[in-house]
Amino acid sequence: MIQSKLTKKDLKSDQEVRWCPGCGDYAILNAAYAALAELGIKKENFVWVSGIGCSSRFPYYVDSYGFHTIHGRAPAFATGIRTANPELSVWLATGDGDGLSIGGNHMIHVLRRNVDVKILLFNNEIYGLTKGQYSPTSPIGHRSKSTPFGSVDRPFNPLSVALGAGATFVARTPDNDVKHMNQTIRQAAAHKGCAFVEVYQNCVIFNDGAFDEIYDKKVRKERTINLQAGQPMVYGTEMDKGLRLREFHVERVSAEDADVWDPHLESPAKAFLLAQLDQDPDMPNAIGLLRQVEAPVFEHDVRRQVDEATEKKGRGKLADLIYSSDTWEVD
Amino acid sequence: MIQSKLTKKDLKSDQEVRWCPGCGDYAILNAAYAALAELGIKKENFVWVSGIGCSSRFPYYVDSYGFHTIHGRAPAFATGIRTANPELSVWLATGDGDGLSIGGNHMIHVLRRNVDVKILLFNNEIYGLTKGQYSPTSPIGHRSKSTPFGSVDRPFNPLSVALGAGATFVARTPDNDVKHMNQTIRQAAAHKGCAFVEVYQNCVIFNDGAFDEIYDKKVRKERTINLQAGQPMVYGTEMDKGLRLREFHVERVSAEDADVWDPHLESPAKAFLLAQLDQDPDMPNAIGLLRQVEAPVFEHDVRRQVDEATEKKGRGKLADLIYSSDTWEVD
Amino acid sequence: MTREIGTELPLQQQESVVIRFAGDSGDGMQITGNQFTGTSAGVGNDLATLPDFPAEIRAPAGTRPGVSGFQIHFGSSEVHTPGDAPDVLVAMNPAALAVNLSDLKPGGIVVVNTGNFKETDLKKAKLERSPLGDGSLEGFRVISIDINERVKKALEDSPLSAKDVQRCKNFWTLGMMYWLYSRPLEPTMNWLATKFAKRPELVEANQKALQSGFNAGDIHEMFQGRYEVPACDVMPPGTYRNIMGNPALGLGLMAGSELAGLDIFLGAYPITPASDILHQLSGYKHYGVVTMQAEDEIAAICAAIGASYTGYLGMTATSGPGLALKTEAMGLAVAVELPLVIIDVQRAGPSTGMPTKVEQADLLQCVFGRNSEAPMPVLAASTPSDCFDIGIEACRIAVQYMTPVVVLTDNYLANGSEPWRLPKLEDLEPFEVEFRTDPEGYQPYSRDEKGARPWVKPGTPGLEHRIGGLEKEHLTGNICYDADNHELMTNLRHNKVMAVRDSIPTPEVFGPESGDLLVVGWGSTLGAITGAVDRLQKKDASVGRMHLRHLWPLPAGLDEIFSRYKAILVPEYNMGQMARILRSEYQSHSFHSYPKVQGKPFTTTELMHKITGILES
Amino acid sequence: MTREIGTELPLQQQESVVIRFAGDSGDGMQITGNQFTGTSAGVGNDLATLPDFPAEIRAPAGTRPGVSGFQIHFGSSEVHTPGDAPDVLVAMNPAALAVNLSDLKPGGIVVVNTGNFKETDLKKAKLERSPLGDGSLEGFRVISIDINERVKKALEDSPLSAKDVQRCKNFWTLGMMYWLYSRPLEPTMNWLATKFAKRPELVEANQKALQSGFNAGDIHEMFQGRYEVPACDVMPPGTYRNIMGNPALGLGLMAGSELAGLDIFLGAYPITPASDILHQLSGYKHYGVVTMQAEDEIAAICAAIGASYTGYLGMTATSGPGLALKTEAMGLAVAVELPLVIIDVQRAGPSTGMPTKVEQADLLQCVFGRNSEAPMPVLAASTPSDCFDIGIEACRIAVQYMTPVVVLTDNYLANGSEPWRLPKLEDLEPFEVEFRTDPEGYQPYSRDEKGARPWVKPGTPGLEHRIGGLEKEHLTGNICYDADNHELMTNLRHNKVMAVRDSIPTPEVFGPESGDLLVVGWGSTLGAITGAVDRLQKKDASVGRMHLRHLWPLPAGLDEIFSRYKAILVPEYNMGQMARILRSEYQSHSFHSYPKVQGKPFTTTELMHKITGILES
Ligand SMILES: Cc1ncc(C[n+]2csc(CCOP(=O)(O)OP(=O)(O)O)c2C)c(N)n1
Ligand SMILES: Cc1ncc(C[n+]2csc(CCOP(=O)(O)OP(=O)(O)O)c2C)c(N)n1
Ligand code: SF4
Ligand code: SF4
Ligand SMILES: [Mg+2]
Ligand SMILES: [Mg+2]
Repeated sequence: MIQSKLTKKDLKSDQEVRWCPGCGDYAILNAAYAALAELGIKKENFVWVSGIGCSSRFPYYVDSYGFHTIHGRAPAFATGIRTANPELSVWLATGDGDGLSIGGNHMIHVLRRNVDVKILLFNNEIYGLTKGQYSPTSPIGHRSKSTPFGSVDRPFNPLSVALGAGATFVARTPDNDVKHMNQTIRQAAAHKGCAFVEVYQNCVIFNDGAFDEIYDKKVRKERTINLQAGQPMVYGTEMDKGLRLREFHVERVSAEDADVWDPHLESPAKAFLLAQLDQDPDMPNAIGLLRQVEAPVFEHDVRRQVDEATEKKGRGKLADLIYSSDTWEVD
Repeated sequence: MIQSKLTKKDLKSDQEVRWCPGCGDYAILNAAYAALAELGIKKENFVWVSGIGCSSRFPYYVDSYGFHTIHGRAPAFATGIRTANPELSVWLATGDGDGLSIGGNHMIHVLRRNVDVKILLFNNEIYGLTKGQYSPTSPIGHRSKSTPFGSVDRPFNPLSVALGAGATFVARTPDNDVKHMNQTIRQAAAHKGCAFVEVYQNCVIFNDGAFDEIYDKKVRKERTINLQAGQPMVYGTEMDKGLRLREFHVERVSAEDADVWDPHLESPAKAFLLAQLDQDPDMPNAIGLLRQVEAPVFEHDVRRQVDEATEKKGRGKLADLIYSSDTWEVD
Repeated sequence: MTREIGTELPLQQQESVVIRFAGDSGDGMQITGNQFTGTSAGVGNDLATLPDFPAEIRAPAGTRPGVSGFQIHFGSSEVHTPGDAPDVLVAMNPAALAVNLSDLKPGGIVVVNTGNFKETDLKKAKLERSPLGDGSLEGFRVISIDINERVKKALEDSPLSAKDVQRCKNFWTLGMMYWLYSRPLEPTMNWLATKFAKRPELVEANQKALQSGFNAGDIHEMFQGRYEVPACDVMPPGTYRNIMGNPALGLGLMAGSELAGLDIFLGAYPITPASDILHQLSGYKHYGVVTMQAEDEIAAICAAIGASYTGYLGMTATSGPGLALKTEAMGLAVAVELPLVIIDVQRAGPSTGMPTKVEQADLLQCVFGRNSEAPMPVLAASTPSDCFDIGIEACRIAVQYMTPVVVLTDNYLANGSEPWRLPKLEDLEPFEVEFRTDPEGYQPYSRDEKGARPWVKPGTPGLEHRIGGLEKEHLTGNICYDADNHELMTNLRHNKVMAVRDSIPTPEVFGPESGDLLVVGWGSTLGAITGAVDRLQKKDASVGRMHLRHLWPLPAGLDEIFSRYKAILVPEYNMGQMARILRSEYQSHSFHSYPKVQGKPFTTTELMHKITGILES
Repeated sequence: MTREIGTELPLQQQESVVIRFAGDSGDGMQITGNQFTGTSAGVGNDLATLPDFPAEIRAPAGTRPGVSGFQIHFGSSEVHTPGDAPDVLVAMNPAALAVNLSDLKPGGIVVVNTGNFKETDLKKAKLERSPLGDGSLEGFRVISIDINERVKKALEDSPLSAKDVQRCKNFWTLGMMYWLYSRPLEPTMNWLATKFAKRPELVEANQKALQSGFNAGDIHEMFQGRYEVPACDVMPPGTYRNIMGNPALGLGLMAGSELAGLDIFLGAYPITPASDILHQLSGYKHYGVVTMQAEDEIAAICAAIGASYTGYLGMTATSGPGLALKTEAMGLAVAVELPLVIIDVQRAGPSTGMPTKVEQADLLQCVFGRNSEAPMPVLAASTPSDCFDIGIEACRIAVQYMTPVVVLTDNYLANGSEPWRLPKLEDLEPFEVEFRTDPEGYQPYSRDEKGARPWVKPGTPGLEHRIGGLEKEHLTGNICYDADNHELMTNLRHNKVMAVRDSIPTPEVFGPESGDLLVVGWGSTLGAITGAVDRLQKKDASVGRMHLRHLWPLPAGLDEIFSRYKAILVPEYNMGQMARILRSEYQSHSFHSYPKVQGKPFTTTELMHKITGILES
């Protein structure tokens, strides 16, 4: 039901935005306003769901329906909402702590079920709201309030976790590239099924510059590669470098020799490999669309069963249930 | 501290085993007795931890220390136990419901942290103890008590989940091959770090024959391939078939052309691809050792920090803490 | 087909009888019990039943853990419980005898299948000697029959294999019991014909076995007489069916949702003894019911709250350990003020405890077990069929007050059964929900006269708003840290829940209007309390009884009622949780707590004993 | 360095003063407050402090949500609370003034930095007009100073940038307040020298600002006189330090583990206001402390139980919503009977609520909020420094009784500070744990005279055994579904927890031995109650007070004490949770509940008012 498009302003709620000045969340919010406005969805049909964290304040700032729930559980709420009413466009704002620490299980299950919910995971590699503890995406050795000697646990790669769980849409986007965010959000919206978007997000207060090595203006062209469907995998300040996959190895080659990227492959193994380039300082980090495939969507099939049963048997009557099995009369 | 080996009998506890007659769990228990006995570990140094489920009754039957905890949380208990005392050989028995449904988050986190715990996940694609509901590993369309019209959610591939979480040891073994189980359990024991072993386990009561298509005596040689480090990837009744990896595709070839399997690759992408062969009815299912790499072990580094701090500053004195900062006298 | 022969044997009338069928899990005792139940209901008895499942899925055949039991209490006057001690024990093997004998009434009848008392059978049951020969059965009337042999003979001509023939044992036994208690064979004959319609050889064999068992009694081989338990004449007229608590609750929720004009979304995670509610509702798809087996209890309740948010009637069903996991989300449901029905089928604890045993010890958890002040109504069903009414009541309160509501039942209610007089659907009062759609003057946290805030479906234009777990400003619902507002909101939430009191009746007192003792119960103790108090009242004891179905808030008028009795006795399956609540609410009365924490229900006898003790002191 | 000039101004003695420093989050008000505190402690005042952090991490500069405050109450007699209404408000900008002015005592002093009252500043604070000119400040003594300008002038010669110069404002203000209250500059001068040792230009600038502020007062520019609050002579002799509740608790746990002879394993998941305990203990690695930031609260407690199982002293620290998640595992800890310390730093709810505001509403959750009967001791600290003692007490009970123990504190204790008289370590009584190693006659569920079962470290040869959440047989610990055993075990667990009562003192009553009213408090209400009751006692009111630190089981002797008063008042930051417990335990007394649910503490005044009301009625 396409209708006259919204403007960004239509989507701004009357609540004062309360993130720290300079926080990457502002840029994400702005990109979202712009992208959502263009979708042709009525604003009353958006539902933004979140857990707890700085990132999870997001719903308050969008003038649609919103539910700021409890820490880590947003995917479960979103599943209930979307399954109960598949007319709604359900979006989820979460953090690396909310979505991958306490909420890791709901996250992998919403991905497994392929519930049509669009997930933006604001990865700032830190707990912002609780003032600076390390998170499951913080690199080994990260000194934080709770790890004064440096963290010792290996971090998750959020995209790997998502792919391992069977995600049908996986993308990554940096909070300092509004255009890229906008495009990624719109791709997520267009996907039929659960979309997982990791946003590299800068927390100016507790983890400032966490991604500077990758995405600072000075280095971004060399340190990121933007994967786009059907496009050669090229990068570099002059767009002269490329990647090629050979025998399960990613090779750096010249742009001409770069492979063309296909996010629609049946096997997620290639995306899995590319998601993990961030381990290698000599490689560009993959951003953009890593995976997008079609698969059964949970709530569609749930509703199909309801519809089929109703069609076959007719809408059930309470009396039939109650007066069903062996009854007898007393008079 | 190798010492005179135990016998299977030493490891049998005095508790009556209470699984259903014919349950695959018996075979796993027997394989475990045999494998554990050979490890040269004193029986008092084993700790078996479990959650809730048929499979989670396991600890009662091993005459060592054991902790039958609560549903889904065994990895967290095991992490505490092993981190507090890295001298102990900590084993975890869990089910597809316990370990991947309610316990999914703890599972991915224990794998991420690479805590040296050996995990046997009894995958029977069903909830046994609660009498037959579908599980997150049940195939789509599975009719169970809670899905009378067939399940609609896509199942997890347990090995993919583990690899996505960063597992350093991943293997699969069938409950109807004692020798293979025994070998796999011993490989897990030898690994330095967290070992994840999926055991195909038959629940005779609620999901009998779930794996017959793969591992029944009649078909197993054609439908499974046993991955072994440094060995060619061959299978078939005559061991005449093989697998070869080309450009992210797995190809069926003759035994001579088969690739040699290397579970020690830095990237988990290849293991990821092979773990998912079970999706393809024309391919053999991978059993055996899919991944084994070295990585920092959580509890070692935790203890290293404690030791280093103690070495550097000397064992802390309570008085120093209490009388530390600005004090003044009142007299 | 059922020849009325043997009528020359003395026929003794009995007011009520308790029979326990016990055998190996494989012996079909549940079917036997259910058939006896159906037939007895058909002849007009009042009755109550209780199965006793083994804790293991399939314990090895013949062992004690493998024993499966089914007890039925049927009578010509009102029957309140499945019965204390059985009058008759049917023991299909040594393990069944060993496990159940101690419960049998002194002088009771024990029917033993001697065909299963071979050396190996005794060994499986961990018996050194056969109880048939060692005096264990002294003081009972023992009927020893080699049922194995009888069935074999009876089905000599059957095409069935020897093993399959033996599987007809239970119908042979049932036939014999039918003879003994003068029940007709038709209902079971018909049931067999339908059940095995596709396998006529099974119909024939089982029908033959049934008839042969009946005849075996008939031709005086074993019994000195037979009994008759006439139809119960105090059962109110109506259409009845036999029902267990779990399915009755499921139907109550269905009825409640229909009365509210809503569809159900049930988010659940399997757990004994609540799983059957999920199983049941997942079969009701053509009623618009959506069920979801979530990844855990937390996701289950969160999904249900999400569904309520969209305008569904969200529900979740669990047992104690699962409820413990839901408490954080329950607090959120209180904060966002959405309807939600939370079912807790209690079981014995703490922790995993004894999942198949009865307890009522989640009461305080449900009333108070949340962080901060998070009040919500708590209801409890008192009989299997009352589960239906409580299900409706929970839906009503949830939608009328925009609040989560807890329903407590237990193991004993869940699996116990009794005749249920079916309601006339047109008598059920609807409480249809109206969703707010008018943007004019809309405030997310305005309240109606009940204290409920408006319910708005996302997708409604012009009413966009945000909710969440942070404290909200009165009316606007905006995040608000103001001190006075917080106190106001805390009071508004509290008052709203307390106002439920205005919509519930003061419970009836049965017995003297005032007197020495009032027995106050809640939940599944109703049957036992009724039985005990009724009997004592017949002996003119000054004791009344009252049963609570609304546990929080407690109904109005209790204080006044309590003041009419010298003392109040509160029997419950916990360490005195309701007694604690009553003491804290009604300080000026004298409450005696009567805790029982054995994983099994009160017997009428022990309750009578306790009451008499108090009355005498 | 600090010239004692200006002494010719009238010097007025005051018994106690409450100052609130308020400014933008970037203005350094916490440092200012802490310096004033340290200096006041050094001159021998008794004191109590409370910071008031903004709810947001970094709200935009100059806005109301960005205001950060710090209140100090210091005196020459005993100080019980951070004070009700401030005598002096220091407001660094319009937002700080707007947010805090209503709290100021009538006739109080307000110091305003007029340098920040430009049009844009007012706008950020959402003020239409300047409160300096619109009569808002009527009734107060207003000291208007352009501190921005003053600092600029004072540091004309500084090499610092203009922006950095402005960052010295708080020290200039502090200097002025030092002058006004006759405090020495040395402590802060020294602190600055150490703090910025590596940046001498900062040392110099800030010291200069401090001195200049002091001089500004000195040269009578603004004040008619200055004040002196002499040293407090009722403080018991000893070594003191100023401490907040969270660190005191951390130290208490350290001391407790040392007294038990064990190492600590803390499993925690960050949550306001409990996270600091994790931060603190994670710095104590050379004390053998292992800390683990788990993936969630459930994993945190489970890992801690696992560690306890190996012989560590397992602990976990959280706040209400996190505690809600731990309840299932707490039940397991009860069932397996292992020591565990569970800390709940309470905050306002329900649900996420108001994370930075105080409440005591998790009491019932902690005492009763678990499935089935799962009793465990619950303690509460009553002052910041009492957190230390409660930490030790929790360790003692946990290991002596082999039980999980809950420690309740709250936001107000956690961040409030007071002088702590340091214990002599040799006075602390050890309670060293002995692990069982002897296989001879070992039974996992045998019990000692306290009811505790033996603690065995895995790895001990010959004592291999299994534990778990299913009901266990008495002594052997084997799984057991027996009815009588379940009742026995339920009672044993209950009695063990109740037996803790034998090891705790009856709380002291302060005031008349009997009388009209006893005020019973628990937790952080101590200061306010003490202040109010003391004052009324001085007026000869018949009111006593008693404070509970052991909430479950309650100490012995309460019934007798309660019977000596006509009425009992229970003030608490919830809807009457302790009052409910007391009513349910001690039925024959008259308890008045005095709830306050505003996310902020009682004032002495409102408590006095309430008490007087009851005394008069
Ligand atoms: C049950 C529960 N546990 C803990 C918390 C405290 N808490 C709030 S947000 C948060 C983590 C925030 O980190 P992240 O999800 O990365 O979000 P960010 O603030 O960095 O955007 C925590 C631990 C809580 N609110 N509820
Ligand atoms: C908190 C909680 N929720 C639910 C249960 C009920 N429960 C026990 S085991 C189980 C699942 C068992 O399935 P799985 O882990 O696959 O083990 P299996 O029995 O198949 O070996 C469930 C749902 C429980 N004991 N505790
Ligand atoms: S703390 Fe970090 S993530 Fe949170 S609002 Fe501030 S800058 Fe953003
Ligand atoms: S139910 Fe299934 S998994 Fe459980 S013991 Fe029986 S056969 Fe094994
Ligand atoms: Mg974060
Ligand atoms: Mg299973």
